[in-house]
Amino acid sequence: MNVNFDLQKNVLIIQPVCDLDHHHVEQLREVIDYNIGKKEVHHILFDLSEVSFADSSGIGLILGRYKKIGEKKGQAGFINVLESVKAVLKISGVFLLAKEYKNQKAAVEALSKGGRK
Amino acid sequence: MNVNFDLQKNVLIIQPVCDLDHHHVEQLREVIDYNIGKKEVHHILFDLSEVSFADSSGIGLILGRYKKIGEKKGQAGFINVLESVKAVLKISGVFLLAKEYKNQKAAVEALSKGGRK
Amino acid sequence: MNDFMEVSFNANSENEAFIRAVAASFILRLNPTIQDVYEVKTIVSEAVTNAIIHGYEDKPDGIIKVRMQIDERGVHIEIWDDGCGIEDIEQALEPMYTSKAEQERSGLGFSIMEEFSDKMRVKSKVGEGTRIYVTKYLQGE
Amino acid sequence: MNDFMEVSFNANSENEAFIRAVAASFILRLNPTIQDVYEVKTIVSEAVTNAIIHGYEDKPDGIIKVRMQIDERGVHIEIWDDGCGIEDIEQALEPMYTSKAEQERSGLGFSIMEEFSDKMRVKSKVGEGTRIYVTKYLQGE
Ligand SMILES: Nc1ncnc2c1ncn2[C@@H]1O[C@H](COP(=O)(O)OP(=O)(O)O)[C@@H](O)[C@H]1O
Ligand SMILES: Nc1ncnc2c1ncn2[C@@H]1O[C@H](COP(=O)(O)OP(=O)(O)O)[C@@H](O)[C@H]1O
Repeated sequence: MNVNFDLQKNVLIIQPVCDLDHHHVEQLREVIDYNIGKKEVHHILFDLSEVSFADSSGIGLILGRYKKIGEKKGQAGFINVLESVKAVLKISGVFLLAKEYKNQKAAVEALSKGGRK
Repeated sequence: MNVNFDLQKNVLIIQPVCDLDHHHVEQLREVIDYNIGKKEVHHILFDLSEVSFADSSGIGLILGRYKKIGEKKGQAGFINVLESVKAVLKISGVFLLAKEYKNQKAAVEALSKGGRK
Repeated sequence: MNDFMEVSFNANSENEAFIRAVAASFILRLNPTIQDVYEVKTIVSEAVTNAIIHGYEDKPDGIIKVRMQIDERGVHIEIWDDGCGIEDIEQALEPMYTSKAEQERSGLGFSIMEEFSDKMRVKSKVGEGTRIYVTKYLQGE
Repeated sequence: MNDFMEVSFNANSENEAFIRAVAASFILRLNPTIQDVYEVKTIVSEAVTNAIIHGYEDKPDGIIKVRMQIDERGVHIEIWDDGCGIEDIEQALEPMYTSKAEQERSGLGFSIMEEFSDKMRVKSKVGEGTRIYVTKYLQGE
């Protein structure tokens, strides 16, 4: 599998282990949504430590999952975004919707208490 | 530079830090021969720890240096040959001319005392 | 230095990773920075993905060509397909415009390509295909 | 699976590393073993080096083409140049035969290609060029 999941409090940590391009995004979408659908999941956190490449298809995936968690009034966040990947994500403005956190602990702390306004 | 040199006793240790293909071999030959030419050099030891690829051009380089050190009645040896590189060297029969040693110490020990028969 | 390479392959999504590796290996001789390599990879990745999804609508027997030409200043890249073509290029270039929102396309492919390149030109004809021309100057060492 | 790719580039020794990277990236989708990848890289490296040194005699404006076709069992590789051609193919295939001993060629290029491939065929015509056809079955995972 190309993606690891972990649940911390009510935050689903999604760690893709592949390039976030069109080819891989097609494979990831379904399994991520299946996990987001579980009732104990209120928020999502993208751990991009194992993502060394992302393009606009990856942005599409992230925005789509942001929408999905929004249906549950949840929030999204990022940790461990490599510099080059960050450059692409910045163009998309996705950091206006989902914040990048210093580390997993801080992210889970902040997200688990929040809700979408 | 693509190659490191070290002199241990009378053994010149040659450590290429690049693929041993036609492109790099052309650049390496001259500088290696310059060093083999020094009068304190009696034998040569190829340390292939940093060579992840070699093809028949690399074999040509090795055989050529074997000939050069032969002009001085010296011997040649190998250390740290990766498995895949070994497969190519085996086809060439170069291990019949120059032995592979366990480590640098053993190689320098054996070569420095020897001479070509 | 004045090297070129041209590669053709089918419109299969496995080739997205392939073309990124090809582009990265080809420009290595210019001693690019890591960010330069990332941007060139992204440019070809976006254009090839578009050819696969939009140009050939996921029919993998379509042929995509990528040509790269290097000079002292940087790299010229052409990506072309013989697919369906673009009706309204101006609209296609708008940030966030996508004709395939149902596939979760972000509509940011062209925006990212423009952001990462120094010049970009799109030529397309409906029913004949699309060609993208990109120039990218590299910072080098 | 039935993917192909075809790449052309000039007869520049920088392209020896390039074609190895291209070949390795292309066959990745077959989940090859490390040794499989090494052998395919070696095959294309030998053939492209020969085209550069012998076919085009170090004139970098010569064009070399490499075509790879993948199926379930492995990969078919063609390498061709429009260079000087080979007069006596049988002699060329002999282990240790080289026409450029003064350049420290080992004369083992073809031997290594044969060793690492399952089938190899050489077609050549003096003044027209050379084509090498190689089939290599991969062991896969
Ligand atoms: N090669 C192509 N062939 C046909 N149409 C294309 C091609 N490339 C882009 N387009 C059109 O341009 C639009 C915008 O492209 P882009 O900015 O990359 O966004 P996206 O791929 O996310 O839709 C696409 O939705 C498509 O309609
Ligand atoms: N593409 C080619 N064009 C012309 N001659 C070639 C070509 N490839 C091989 N040859 C001839 O075949 C000989 C043997 O090739 P090879 O076994 O690779 O050894 P080497 O490259 O070390 O000489 C070469 O010396 C050359 O004369």
